[in-house]
Amino acid sequence: MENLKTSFMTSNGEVQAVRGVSFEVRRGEIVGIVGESGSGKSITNMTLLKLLPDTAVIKDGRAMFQGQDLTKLSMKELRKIRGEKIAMIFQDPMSSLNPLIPVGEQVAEIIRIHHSDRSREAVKQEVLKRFAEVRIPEPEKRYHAYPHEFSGGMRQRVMIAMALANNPELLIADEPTTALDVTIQDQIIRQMRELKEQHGTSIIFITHDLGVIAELCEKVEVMYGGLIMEEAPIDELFEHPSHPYTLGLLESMPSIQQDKAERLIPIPGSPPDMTNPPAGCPFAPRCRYARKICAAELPELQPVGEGHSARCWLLDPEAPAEQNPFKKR
Amino acid sequence: MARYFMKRVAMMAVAMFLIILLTFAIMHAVPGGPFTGEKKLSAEIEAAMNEKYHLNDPLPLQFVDYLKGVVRGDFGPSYKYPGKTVNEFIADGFPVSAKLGGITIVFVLLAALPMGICAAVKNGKWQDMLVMAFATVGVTIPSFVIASLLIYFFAFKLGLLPTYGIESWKGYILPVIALGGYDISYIARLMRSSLLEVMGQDYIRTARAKGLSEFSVITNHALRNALIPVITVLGPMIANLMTGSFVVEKIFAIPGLGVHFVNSVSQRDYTTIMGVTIFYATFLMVMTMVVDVFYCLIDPRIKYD
Amino acid sequence: MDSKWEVLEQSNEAREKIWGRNRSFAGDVWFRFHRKPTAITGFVIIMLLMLFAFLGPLFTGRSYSEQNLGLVNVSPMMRVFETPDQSGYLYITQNLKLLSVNKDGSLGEQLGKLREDSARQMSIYDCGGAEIALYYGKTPYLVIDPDTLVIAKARTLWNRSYLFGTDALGRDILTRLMYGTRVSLLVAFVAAGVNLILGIVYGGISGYFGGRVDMAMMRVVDIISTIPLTLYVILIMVLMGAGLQSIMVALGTTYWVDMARVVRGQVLSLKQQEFVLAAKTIGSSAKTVLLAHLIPNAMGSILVTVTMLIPSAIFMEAFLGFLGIGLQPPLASLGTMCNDATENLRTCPYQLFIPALVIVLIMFAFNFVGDGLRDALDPKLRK
Amino acid sequence: MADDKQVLLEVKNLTRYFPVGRGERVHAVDHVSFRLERGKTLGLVGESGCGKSTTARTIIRIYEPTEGRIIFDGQDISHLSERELHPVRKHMQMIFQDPYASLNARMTVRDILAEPLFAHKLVKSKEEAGGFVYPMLEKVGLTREHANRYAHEFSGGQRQRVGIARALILKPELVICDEPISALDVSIQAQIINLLRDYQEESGTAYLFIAHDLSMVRYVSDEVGVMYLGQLVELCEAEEIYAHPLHPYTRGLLGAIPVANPKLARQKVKSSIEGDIPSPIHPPSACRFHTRCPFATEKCKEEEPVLKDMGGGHLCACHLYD
Amino acid sequence: GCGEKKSGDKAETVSLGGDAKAESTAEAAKPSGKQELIFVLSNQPDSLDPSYTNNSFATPFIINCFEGLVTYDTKGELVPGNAENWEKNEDMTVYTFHLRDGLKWSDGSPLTAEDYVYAAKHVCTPATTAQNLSMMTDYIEGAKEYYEGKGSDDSFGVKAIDDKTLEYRLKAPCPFFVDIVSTWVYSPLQKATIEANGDKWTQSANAYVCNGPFKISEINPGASIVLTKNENYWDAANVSLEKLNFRYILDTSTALTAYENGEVDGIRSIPAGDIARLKAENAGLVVAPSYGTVYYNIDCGKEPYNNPLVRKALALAVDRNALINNVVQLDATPAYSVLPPGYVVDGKDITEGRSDFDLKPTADPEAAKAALAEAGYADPASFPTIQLSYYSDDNAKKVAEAIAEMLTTNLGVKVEVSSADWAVFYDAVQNGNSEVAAMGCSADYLNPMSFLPLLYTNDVANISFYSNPTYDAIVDQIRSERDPAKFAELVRKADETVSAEYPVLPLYYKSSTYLLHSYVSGVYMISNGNLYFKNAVVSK
Ligand SMILES: Nc1ncnc2c1ncn2[C@@H]1O[C@H](COP(=O)(O)OP(=O)(O)OP(=O)(O)O)[C@@H](O)[C@H]1O
Ligand SMILES: Nc1ncnc2c1ncn2[C@@H]1O[C@H](COP(=O)(O)OP(=O)(O)OP(=O)(O)O)[C@@H](O)[C@H]1O
Ligand SMILES: [Mg+2]
Ligand SMILES: [Mg+2]
Repeated sequence: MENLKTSFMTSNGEVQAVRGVSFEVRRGEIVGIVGESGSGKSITNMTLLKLLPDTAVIKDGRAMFQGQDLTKLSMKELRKIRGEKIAMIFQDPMSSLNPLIPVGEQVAEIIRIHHSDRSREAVKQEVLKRFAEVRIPEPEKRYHAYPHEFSGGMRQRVMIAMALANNPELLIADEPTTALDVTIQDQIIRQMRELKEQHGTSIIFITHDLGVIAELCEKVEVMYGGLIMEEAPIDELFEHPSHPYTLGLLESMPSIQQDKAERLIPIPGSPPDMTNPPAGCPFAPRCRYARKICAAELPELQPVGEGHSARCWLLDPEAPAEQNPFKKR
Repeated sequence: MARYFMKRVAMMAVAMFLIILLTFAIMHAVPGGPFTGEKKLSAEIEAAMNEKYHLNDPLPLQFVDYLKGVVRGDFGPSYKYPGKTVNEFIADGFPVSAKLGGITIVFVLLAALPMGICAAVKNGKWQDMLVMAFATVGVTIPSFVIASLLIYFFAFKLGLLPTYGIESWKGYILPVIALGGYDISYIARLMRSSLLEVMGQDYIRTARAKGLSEFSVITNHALRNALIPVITVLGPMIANLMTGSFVVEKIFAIPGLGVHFVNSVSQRDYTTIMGVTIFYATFLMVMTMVVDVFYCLIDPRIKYD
Repeated sequence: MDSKWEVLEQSNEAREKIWGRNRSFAGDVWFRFHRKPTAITGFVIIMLLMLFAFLGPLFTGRSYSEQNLGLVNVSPMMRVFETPDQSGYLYITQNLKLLSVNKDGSLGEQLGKLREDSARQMSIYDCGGAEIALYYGKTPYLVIDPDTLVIAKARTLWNRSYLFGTDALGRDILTRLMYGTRVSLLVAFVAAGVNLILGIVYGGISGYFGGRVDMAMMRVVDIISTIPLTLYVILIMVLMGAGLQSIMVALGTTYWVDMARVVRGQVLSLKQQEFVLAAKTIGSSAKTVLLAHLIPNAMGSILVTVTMLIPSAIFMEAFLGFLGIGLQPPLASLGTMCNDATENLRTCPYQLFIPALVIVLIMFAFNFVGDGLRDALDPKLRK
Repeated sequence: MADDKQVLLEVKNLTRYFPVGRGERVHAVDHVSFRLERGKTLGLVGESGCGKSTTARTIIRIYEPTEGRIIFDGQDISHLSERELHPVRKHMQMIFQDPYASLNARMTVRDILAEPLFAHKLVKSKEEAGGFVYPMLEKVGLTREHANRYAHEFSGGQRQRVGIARALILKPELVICDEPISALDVSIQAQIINLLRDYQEESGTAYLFIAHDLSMVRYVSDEVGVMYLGQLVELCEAEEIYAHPLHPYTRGLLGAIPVANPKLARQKVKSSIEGDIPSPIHPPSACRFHTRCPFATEKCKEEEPVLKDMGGGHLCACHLYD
Repeated sequence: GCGEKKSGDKAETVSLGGDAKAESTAEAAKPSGKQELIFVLSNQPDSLDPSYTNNSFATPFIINCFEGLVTYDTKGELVPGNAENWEKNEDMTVYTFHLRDGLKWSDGSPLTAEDYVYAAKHVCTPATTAQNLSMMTDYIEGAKEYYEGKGSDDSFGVKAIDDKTLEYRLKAPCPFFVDIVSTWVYSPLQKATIEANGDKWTQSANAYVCNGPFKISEINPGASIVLTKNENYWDAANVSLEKLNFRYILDTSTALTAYENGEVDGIRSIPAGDIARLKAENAGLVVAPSYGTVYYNIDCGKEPYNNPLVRKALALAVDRNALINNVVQLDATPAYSVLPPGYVVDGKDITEGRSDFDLKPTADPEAAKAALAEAGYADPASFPTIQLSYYSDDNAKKVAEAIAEMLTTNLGVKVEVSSADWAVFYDAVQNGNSEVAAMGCSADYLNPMSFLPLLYTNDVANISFYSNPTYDAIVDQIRSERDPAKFAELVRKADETVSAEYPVLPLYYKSSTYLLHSYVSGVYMISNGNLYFKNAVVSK
């Protein structure tokens, strides 16, 4: 994915939701995307499959998938990829399933679209197999049930079964656990891991919970204000966060061993308004270490280490060392 | 569910009682009686009439007597048309109105749904504008104006279609258009907005992510969901169309229940007013209930209990 | 050291700054409303119609009741024939009389009839001493010279005395149209106003208290919507006397049920929202909760319903006119004007077309405004 | 335990059922009892639908309790009428979960904050209200300018702060926080938590803190109660519950918490819970957790465990420790 | 003028006669084509039972399906119907009718004098609720007592002397009783069908046993009633129309379109605006004066309308010509009295040469104002607002509006117009709750006595609440006057007496209209507007 830019044309002006995002996902890799709400995580990924609302415009960029630029494909070609090679799981399992169609049918449909040659029975068996795989109890019975008869966790499992139906090569999971309980969330995370291990599927996992990222992902992209702020392998990110935002995120979370007497260190302020993105670094207004240049100019993504890069002026070779958390080491 | 509907029927009975009571009260509060004719009747005849139809009884007694009849399914004799019973009037007029109304409903659905779908799919394009302009005109012109204009152009200027009556299939064309004009527009608009709403839902995005073509997305996923609000308005609409429209029936000389009812009001034909009102109210309630059943069939989430 | 590396001084204000312009809710709605061309068009049309209706009569110089029985059913576009002396024109009226028309298109007198020549299918009139004949052996009718049978030269002229023609009693349609629009708008607004108050209060109470209260109140609504309106209207007419006030009362007292249903539905769903619960836990009274929280938040649906209700009130008034239990003459509404014209549709179609067109215009305008409002009020479009 | 004077809120056998037709009821809260001391925080955790919000809302009397008593500041408020309740409301406030739904979008922040003042007749005019509103705004980190803004213009974190300001402006003795941070970004959550803690230190307010983020609950609470399907299954000191969880459900819950540290995460031995929460309309008999409990025995299906002191004020309802 | 197109020197001319229609020759018409007609009626009758109804919409059915003792011919003159001839006693209190030979009911059973007796008794039975009861009880000896249950068959004044002889004994001398007998309450009824079917005998084609030129063959409720030729009619040989479909079309505009499209053969109600055109186009329009008056009823019992001068002022302020020519657009005669012309005695209309009561076809504002001033209202603005009421009807509305405007401009008074549906309106008028109200009156039978009771003190029909003892005395005299010439004289006197006091505001004498395509001949209308189809011939 290279320099992807997507905007919304609204009556209040242009909302620059994604302002140039580039990253790559390797085969069998789980990439996590974390970031503030509204930072453009979902839009970035929806741009890949052009599942954007009508008001959205892809302004620039390429999305290469197995040598094809997804942004240039015709709808017809794109449809072949959707659901077959790239599948998506959405945040809200409550509203992402059609309430009027039995879940089994909804899963069967995705198989039928891409394998019109299979018989009804074969498709059904396939669906039941998938249901068993995602541990839906009594799949036979559940096949004809409607979404409303399912709990949230079960629905999300149906969504996963649906996404997996055609063994996609890339799975985009957009906050699949946010709406769920911790115990269910834990079940889903384990499912994802199994998935990667068994099928070698690549996964883009979007969340704003660093805990989930820590448990699941191999590589993390940190987004803020429509931009990637930091990209790093998982351990690297937690050990050597190289962006004040990442740093802030890590600091503001109490760990299970947190000393109660200690105050949490919050990131002050509120996220930027994407209709009027700041000229400089979008994080600058909230940054503890901000310099004058931060407010004036947007920094470039700079390599910090092996597969690790960040977008911050403080990493600039010229940057002074005092009050600079990244120069001390 | 059966229990639920039982309860509803019970509630209907209560509502019906109040409707009867209220209509009865209003009817008797309005001056003029069933025997106000072209000429003033002599006192003795008026007395004989009152005697014959028990109109001298105290009103509460009349009401109770009437209710007894209603419970037996007998709406009593017409006061205005001696020898005719209200049941006969309904039996004469309702089939006519119902047939016209039924055809109109089919026509409305056949015309409005595709229009609404087309407008929603082509949201913002000229097709949408066209449908919406048409639909706005449709809800705009009173039906007596539409009916007059239709006759003026199709029967008078062009001479293509019969002016009155529904003796042949051709006779149905103009009344159906005049009758359905408003509803077509209304349903088309409703369908459009409801489909647009559904198309913005998350599960439509899911369907697209599956790789479904836009056509299948609409037919398999959006339509059924979008139909739900349409179905809710269908109940009262069917009841209204099937029980006849005064305007259309008058202008096209169709012997339906609508004309009959309005005439009975101006003639103060007490029993007919009551009978037709009860019939209409019952029909309306039953239709609403039927629609609820359909609702339930279409939407598995809805369980009445 | 480079100044760009100076520490950026930041205030809390800057961090918490809200970017959007400070717009009140109404301001926000107006902002989105006025960027929609159709909505603005609708709004402008309504304004123009109001001007037309309320100020127009000052300029026509005629009253809506002034009759000129000599000039009944004169159309706005007249097919006229030149007089023999070419000093003016002659117009054949709908009841087959000859009317003199001045050069500039203003109307003159009816000609005196000399005799009827039914054998030759003509009526002979006296035109400034000369004889002129109205020949009706052929449609369209002609003006001919009774001796030579020469057809007078015909042309079409705009009626200068009555821009929109006259009605069956020789009244100026334009002026009546203004008054009709006024009445129709008045009916619409009053009905809408009563609706707003009654519907909101009723629906609000029903939804807010819920349970049995709601159940009972909604049954009442069901009942009101099934009692025969005509009967009820007649009763009102009898009690209050026929006229505008009765129509308004009749519409106002029965037409609020839709609004009540809408408001109730909204209140039912809103009252589960946390801000309403919050108001309750704060200790706000039921009145405050209803008036400050529930109703303002239901305003979107309410306004949209109102714009839909206005056309239906105009419709209803027209229907009452059709039943003959509408307004008191000589006052006219657009509905009664249409209805009066249907009988003469064949001879004077303009009498129907003109008011019908105004109705269409009003409805279009309100629909546009309604659609615009709906979009402007849509919570999904707001962040 | 603390002497009675220190007890601000006592809940005894609180029960709330919701009728759902056909004579069936949702057992949302079933015989829950606990105490909360002045100036302390009681955390309440549990899965979605276990009755946390219902407990909170019943205590603050948005819902009528079906059974049981709520004693606030020595006064039994469980069946007071709305009018009698009015003075109590001043001392008991609530912060809601959804920052978007809990503020009226049609009101300015000033009006939102002034509403409680007017409701309790603390002020008479808008100007007077300003004297309370501006300091409060500043306390929650907002500025005077924000007072003129409409709620819909704020970001989530800002809104939640407005919600908190509204709850605190009456200087209540008890604030019920129903998942005040669940809907917020991680970067914002700390702001809110700090705010609440600072205020508690300053004014000695007690909190009933509801959340499903266990690490956050541990951080803010003095005591923690764990709920499952409408019942309290474990209740004790915050540190203790994390150090020595007794109830199998608590253990599972703790095990399911994602650890925001990849190294630890990989080491973590997971003892997670399988399956879904059963329906609260027909909750399982006896011990409600037996359907998902890895240690369930026949007894668990037959006999309902009661909340017992397992030593050191650690209450737990489980047959494992009989 | 500039830019005007000159179409050469040669002027266009019309060629006459080219498309002028051939004169329709009614007399010579030979039946050809299907002898079937569709004739449009604008309203449904409440009942087809001649013993019950007084509804004018029942007329086409009853007069074409029933024939009484006497009937009317094409010239509108009274001629023998079922009765071959009749005689009256010197006293004019006993009328004896002799029925024709071989009279039969439409079901083939013989019709005898007994059927007339049965009918009369049926009318005089309270359960029948005969709306025209007084047409019988006012004249027939013992009828009222019979109705009240006090009389017996013997005392009842209608008797069958034998199968073919019928005798009516009257309460008082009545010179115009034969006119009375022409009304349909005097129709015969078949006992068998009424006893078998009760009230419902008029509801089905089979049960509707009648004796006129047509019988009912089909009833389509609300839509139409189809009449077919009655083969058992005594004069069936001269009836050529086989089928007569009376179709209801309530909307006059629709009906006219149907007529012009050739979908129907005739219609009864015609939109006012089209009359001039239809007449010019020779479309088959028939306009004939009918024995009736259109007027505004004035409540003479009320201040200030109890003052004849006030009423005179109103009458003077109305421009009847404008009303007739431009508003109703009908060929009609301005009216100055309730009593219309149309009753001929000795070859002379009795109203001929009567006074115009100072009224003119056009308005006379000066005289009107003067009359008002004389009544005490020198300043018309001080006159109380006139309440002008009318019933919901397009035509009535136009007339009311025009009159209101005339009164306002010509008299300078304030007028408030109000409408109500018929029942409310009529109720108000009957109960004296109106001031000036739209009204019309048609003759029940072709005799001035049809109108005179309208102003007779305390008569049911007197809704003007007018009272004039002199007039009452004259009317009493008229009721028993046996000499036609004297009768005419008295009627004139009564008219002069009463009209000089302007008890009503007369507008114009009624005209009846109908449209019938020229291929139909032989249909005739008599002066009360009744249409007879028995001689109709279709020659297409
Ligand atoms: N339909 C839309 N119209 C206008 N702006 C939109 C629309 N959808 C999203 N945006 C804007 O685009 C930006 C990015 O949105 P996106 O949904 O990608 O955020 P996100 O990172 O997924 O947030 P979350 O964590 O809340 O899901 C936001 O500022 C949002 O306001
Ligand atoms: N008004 C109501 N009517 C019927 N059932 C209700 C109502 N409110 C809550 N419930 C039910 O009561 C049970 C407890 O709900 P509650 O909201 O207290 O759970 P919770 O623990 O707060 O969950 P969450 O974490 O999702 O907020 C749920 O099963 C819920 O469906
Ligand atoms: Mg997202
Ligand atoms: Mg909750």
